[in-house]
Amino acid sequence: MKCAVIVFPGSNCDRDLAVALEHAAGQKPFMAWHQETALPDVDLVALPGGFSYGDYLRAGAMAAKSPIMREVINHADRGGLTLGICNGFQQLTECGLLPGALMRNRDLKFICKDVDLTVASTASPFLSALRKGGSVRYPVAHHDGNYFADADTLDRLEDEDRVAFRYAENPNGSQRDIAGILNERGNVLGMMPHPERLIADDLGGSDGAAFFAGLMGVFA
Amino acid sequence: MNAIDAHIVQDHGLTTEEYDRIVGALGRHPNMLELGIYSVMWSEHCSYKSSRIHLKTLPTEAPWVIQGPGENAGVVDIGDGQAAIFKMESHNHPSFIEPYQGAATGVGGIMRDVFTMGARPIANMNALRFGSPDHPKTRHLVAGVVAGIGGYGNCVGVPTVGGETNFHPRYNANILVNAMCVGLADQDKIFYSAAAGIGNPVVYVGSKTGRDGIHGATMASAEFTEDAEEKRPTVQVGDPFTEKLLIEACLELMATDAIVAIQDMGAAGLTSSSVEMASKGGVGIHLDLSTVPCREEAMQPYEMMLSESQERMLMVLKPGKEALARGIFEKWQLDFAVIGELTDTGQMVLTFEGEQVADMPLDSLADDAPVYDRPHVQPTPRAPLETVAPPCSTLDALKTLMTSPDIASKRWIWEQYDHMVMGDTIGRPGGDAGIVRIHGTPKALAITTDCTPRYCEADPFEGGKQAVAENWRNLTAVGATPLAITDCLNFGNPERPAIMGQFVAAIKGMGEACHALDFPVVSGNVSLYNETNGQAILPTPAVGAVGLLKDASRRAHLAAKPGQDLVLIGKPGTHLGASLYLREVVGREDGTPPQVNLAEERKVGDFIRTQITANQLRTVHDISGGGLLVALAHMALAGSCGMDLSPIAANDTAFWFGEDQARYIAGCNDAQALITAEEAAVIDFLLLGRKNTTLYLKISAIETMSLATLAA
Amino acid sequence: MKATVHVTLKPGVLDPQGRAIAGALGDLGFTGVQSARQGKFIELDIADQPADAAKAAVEDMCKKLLANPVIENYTVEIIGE
Amino acid sequence: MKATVHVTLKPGVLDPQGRAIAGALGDLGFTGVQSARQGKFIELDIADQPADAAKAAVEDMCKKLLANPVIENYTVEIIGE
Ligand SMILES: Nc1ncnc2c1ncn2[C@@H]1O[C@H](COP(=O)(O)OP(=O)(O)O)[C@@H](O)[C@H]1O
Ligand SMILES: [Mg+2]
Repeated sequence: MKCAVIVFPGSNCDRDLAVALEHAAGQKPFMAWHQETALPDVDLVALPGGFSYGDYLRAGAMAAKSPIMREVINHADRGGLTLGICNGFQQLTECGLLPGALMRNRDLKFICKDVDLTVASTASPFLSALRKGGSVRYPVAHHDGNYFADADTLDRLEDEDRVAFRYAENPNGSQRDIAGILNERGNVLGMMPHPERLIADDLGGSDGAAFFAGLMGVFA
Repeated sequence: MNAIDAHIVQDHGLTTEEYDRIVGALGRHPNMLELGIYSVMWSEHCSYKSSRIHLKTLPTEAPWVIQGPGENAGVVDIGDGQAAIFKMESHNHPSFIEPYQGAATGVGGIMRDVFTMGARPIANMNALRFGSPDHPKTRHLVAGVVAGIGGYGNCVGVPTVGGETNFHPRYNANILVNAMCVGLADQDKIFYSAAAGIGNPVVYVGSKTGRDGIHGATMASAEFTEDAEEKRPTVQVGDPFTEKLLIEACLELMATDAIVAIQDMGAAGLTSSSVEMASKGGVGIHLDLSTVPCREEAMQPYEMMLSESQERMLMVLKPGKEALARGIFEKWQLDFAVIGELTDTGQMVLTFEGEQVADMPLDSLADDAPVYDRPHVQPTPRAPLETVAPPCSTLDALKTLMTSPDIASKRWIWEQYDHMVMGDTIGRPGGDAGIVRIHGTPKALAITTDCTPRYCEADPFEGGKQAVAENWRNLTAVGATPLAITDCLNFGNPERPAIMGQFVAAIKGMGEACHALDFPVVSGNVSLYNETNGQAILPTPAVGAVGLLKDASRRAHLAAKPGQDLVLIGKPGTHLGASLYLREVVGREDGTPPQVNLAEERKVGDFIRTQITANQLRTVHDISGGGLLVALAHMALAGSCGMDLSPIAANDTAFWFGEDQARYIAGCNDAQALITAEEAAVIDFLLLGRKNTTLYLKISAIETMSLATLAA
Repeated sequence: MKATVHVTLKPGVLDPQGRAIAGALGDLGFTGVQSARQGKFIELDIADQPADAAKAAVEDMCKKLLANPVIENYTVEIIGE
Repeated sequence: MKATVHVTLKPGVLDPQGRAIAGALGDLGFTGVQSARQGKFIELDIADQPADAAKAAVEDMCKKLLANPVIENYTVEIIGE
């Protein structure tokens, strides 16, 4: 599987994500600088965590307007797999590929810890290797992870089986415990938790490795 | 320029004698700009005038030390051509005045000290001291400092993997915020600050200069009075996003062959960086201040030279490399300006709008700055403690200790720090030391910070020893080989002989421990005048340390596991003087602190480390504040694993709560092998419990407490 | 010339910061505060131009960057020389 | 009744957000933006009371919580019923 990781000024999980993808795919992802205007032909485009543009104004807002984002949107519109983790999720909502917004955490504090998630959908290549209703553990590390959308949007997400993950214990005030969502076609996934951080027992767990391996399996 | 009178001299924190010395060095009266430059260079913060002669006595060498004190940070060899580069620095006064920005810029500053030497920062630590939890200011200060440390480090993307947090009324008006950063570099790509090459360009990069923190360095060297609020406008605002760009840009340039010397602009910004680079290199320097990138209008030379705007660096480039360097900094959207060149005059010459505005001999600013041997009196030793009444209930006393501010879990703090970014954290906060892998290798660094101010107050010499020994012990407890330390020596007003006496004694104790444990000092910082209205902080020589795990798969963690036997390694507890038990349960701060027997420390520690690296032990915890029972409770809670300690049938307060040094607890599947090894090595030990599984901590037939109660 | 932009949360959007402010004010003893909402106030220095052109330009900035239409409203004011 | 509070950075205090906003607007092709400053805009619902009492109370809130006097200024407006 060929992957690209987009790097914005202020991204800081780009290397972590590249390591996890290489681990699973057996080849290094292409690292695309935000000012580039074309992407190589890849199966997966991934937007990493971090603080693009310092999270100034709104987390993800300025990155969503970067030149490369046109290409990311084209890739997603063509049905290409697109993954946004943490700051990447914020960018996906800011550029309109996913609905809703990520607001300041309920307690206003940055939160970094492992959280248990329920797999709420498997209706996506990202999730098909997981068990619906099963539990996975990935860490969160964010200040603005409080998912908000209006009630209609939330209902539609649920009706269309587009809630990917829910928090077992809501850490940040997200509506309906939402930790990750899909677009209509299921080829775009945005999630606040970081599967790339738990890819070895040495790091405290390997559910993240299973996530990426499952994704690769779909392409095998 | 204003005429300089006694009042202006005093406002610049200079004594009359110091002023006369300036006149002597210049052969004339200084102008305001020159006076400002002397005042920051000769401030306590930059010149170490009260501490320098004592710091010189610290051991700074070992075969693995590549660079000791004297550069931006210390450098140690970690094998395979790699180096760990680290330093700790204080940001006490700014954090008291504006806790968020003060702490944030402290983190930013220490990271710059590390990456200016060519290292990518891979871990941050923070050592914090606050006033009493019920003091009206404490809550606000804690919240702001913690948010600031997280706000900066999280954004830059460097994991904060540990630290320490104490509370004591003596910090009510003077909190301590000591930040440490550890970086990783290749040994053939380490950058130093000594300027060289007459005619080489002097280059300014990073953020623009504003009127931030003018006279911050002088402020940090002045005792607080109640009108501290009025000094507020000097606080600087940090921009972690720019710092992140600056790291990437500097490392990108460092990968080329363009830099002769580089130095961050820390306290006293452009002044101290340019003076230090030139004086270390034995050259002169000329700066044209008209070329300094400014954020505000009509900035004057005095303001530019004294500004403490953050996220700026100064470097000397090889001739002809300007275009290459400019390209890199512009790609990262950072300012880049050639602002001067090196000369052969030995003078610092400043021009502005075509006119010369300052001309000073560099030696007089740096090497020949004042040095004082301030009067100091030896601290009066405390009387040893008479017998201490036992508690009504040992486990209730334990519970009191577990919920006391210094011991209570600091999870609520470190969960606000990204401690996993970079994907190499294999020892998260909460353990004896933070552990980060050396990316892509089997190696890892263990990092800790420790100091026990209540011991230092009771006996600064023993306290200094203990601070170093506890760092060594914490690194050992995870299986790392201790390499070297950095420090932040936080004390009160050195012009008081009693305070100076504490300082001198603490350094003597530290030096003794460094020497005995082969644990040299490679960097550090001194923060004096931490006192308000004559009330000084507890003497706090904060120490941070780095150790190496050659094979990170062989390491230990403190969480007890069901089925393990528990063994005390070291002698049973006897000493309650200056203990947390005495303070928190009995309500007294009294007695002498426990003595560190350095030979014993080394023997026991080397034994533990050998066992871990031989893969014989994976569960280890050192015993520190609160003594044996608190250490056991930590192991039980971390592993959600109860313990039955009733067979040892102890009912001696000092056994459970004594803070005797050089002790560890090991958990192992079968104690026999460990005991045999201990006997062979002539190490004291005591089997504490066998095959533990319950969710209770039981210490006698009648005393039992559930882990849930203990954790609540 | 100058422009100011107020960005406020749409009614119905949960405002964690506003909620925290109201709570903290209550804790400080300010009893009369029923609720608080936090928005942004942005001041821009822009090139001199006719006021209506300026207003149109700044509104465009709001649409494209300064406000997130999913959760936020904005108002623009132009302050002439 | 309502009160509004504008909290702005004091002149001379570095405003990283404002700088980033100005930069991003430039990247989006809004060429005329010379600089941007970002502040807070807080709306409060408070108990009905005489306007001057309300103003004094809200100013007190600014001093104690809403603004950071070290680096920020504030202005208060009372909007009667
Ligand atoms: N307590 C100390 N122990 C060892 N070295 C020290 C100590 N204090 C200062 N130093 C060394 O003195 C030099 C100057 O330190 P400092 O002025 O804090 O650096 P900076 O210029 O980054 O502020 C550094 O090399 C530092 O490591
Ligand atoms: Mg330095």
